[in-house]
Amino acid sequence: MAVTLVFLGKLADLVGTDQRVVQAPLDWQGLLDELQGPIGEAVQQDRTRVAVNGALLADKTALSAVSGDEVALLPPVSGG
Amino acid sequence: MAVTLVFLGKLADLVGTDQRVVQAPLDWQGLLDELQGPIGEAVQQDRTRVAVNGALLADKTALSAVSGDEVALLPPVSGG
Amino acid sequence: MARDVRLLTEPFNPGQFIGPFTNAHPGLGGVCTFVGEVRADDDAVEALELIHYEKMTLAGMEDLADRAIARFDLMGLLVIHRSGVMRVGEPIVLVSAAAKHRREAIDAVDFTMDHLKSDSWFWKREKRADGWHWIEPRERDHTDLSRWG
Amino acid sequence: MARDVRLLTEPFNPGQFIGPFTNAHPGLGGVCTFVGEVRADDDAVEALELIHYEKMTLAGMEDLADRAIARFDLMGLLVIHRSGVMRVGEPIVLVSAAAKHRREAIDAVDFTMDHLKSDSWFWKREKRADGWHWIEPRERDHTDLSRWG
Repeated sequence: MAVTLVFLGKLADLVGTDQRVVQAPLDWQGLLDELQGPIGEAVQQDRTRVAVNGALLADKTALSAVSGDEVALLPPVSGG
Repeated sequence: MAVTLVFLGKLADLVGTDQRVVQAPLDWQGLLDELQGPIGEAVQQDRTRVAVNGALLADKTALSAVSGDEVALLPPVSGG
Repeated sequence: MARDVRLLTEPFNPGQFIGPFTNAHPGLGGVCTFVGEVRADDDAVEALELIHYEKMTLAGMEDLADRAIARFDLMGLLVIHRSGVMRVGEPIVLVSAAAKHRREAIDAVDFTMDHLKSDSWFWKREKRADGWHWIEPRERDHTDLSRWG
Repeated sequence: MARDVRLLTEPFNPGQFIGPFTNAHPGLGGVCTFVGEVRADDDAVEALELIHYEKMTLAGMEDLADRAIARFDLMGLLVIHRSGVMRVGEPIVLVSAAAKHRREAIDAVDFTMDHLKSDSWFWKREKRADGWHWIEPRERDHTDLSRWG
């Protein structure tokens, strides 16, 4: 198994897909290595949040995803 | 013609009717002469308002009703 | 701006007014609606009666609606109030405001309800086992009104 | 306390939820309801899309409903939010609160709407002649939230 990355909102546009499967395990540095260019910059912005299996990380740089985990990259919400 | 007195809310209970026709013209003293006992006391209370033909009097003691007028005696409203 | 103010002496179904009111304002951002019913907070109350005064009550409601319209940026305002004898669960009042923005709609309903409840020409009495009892104004009503300056 | 929270991916008719919700709470004093629709403030907007995240959006709405219930004295709370593509005039959101007292019902709707609009997991984009455009958060949303401390 592997780790699934889920791109929400405009982040999906930056990568051209809303999901990508990557090698497990995955930490913050591994995520940045995976996401080069504009998406990498967007993910590093303070206002982009990260959740693992639906649970928001208080500190996204502490990311530590294992096989089977779903890692969501969440830009600022724009309301209902 | 004459002046019609209209008793609203609990004032109608005090007089046992919700309307009474009295002689025109009618001023404040004439009204008090007409309304003896508990109803007279209630009408003199600050929180009892008086309207002539649907228009509230700023000073009820300035009442000056003529033939055909409807004088309403309004206790405090109790809300919808 | 559509203003619809009604004083009803027979029971009404809020749904029959809310749907058409909403549909009458295409392009709106939001509709806020409050429906007040005869509350069952006291089993001893068998019925409630609201008395209105023909020459003043509806005119006062219309004046209140005009003040709400002047104060908030609305597309439409619907104000309906019952008079007469009502039982627990029957609607007494319906206020619905349509606006481009939700805050205007919600505040307009809040404002109109506060004034309807404490500053409109209705007198209320409750029927209990031992007969009818007049309801005095509540202090809370005046506090509510003071919120609007 | 009845809590009913739904995330819908198809169009809905507010009336179909409001009537049953009100009827489910006999003895209530009042029901406040807000319905938000896709606003027609810009003819250039052909459609609106709300994107949700399966693992977080509904759970976040349920958590918000619990906070509203903890904060206000309610008899029932109904929260419905659309996801997907919508056109002008389609309902996006419905919040309805039933309570013994009107202030609780109105405030609960106000609170829930403020948080739904600015603190729930939805991302929005608009379709114009030249394609889709993502909508950024508005400053006003944060001001709204700060009202609730």
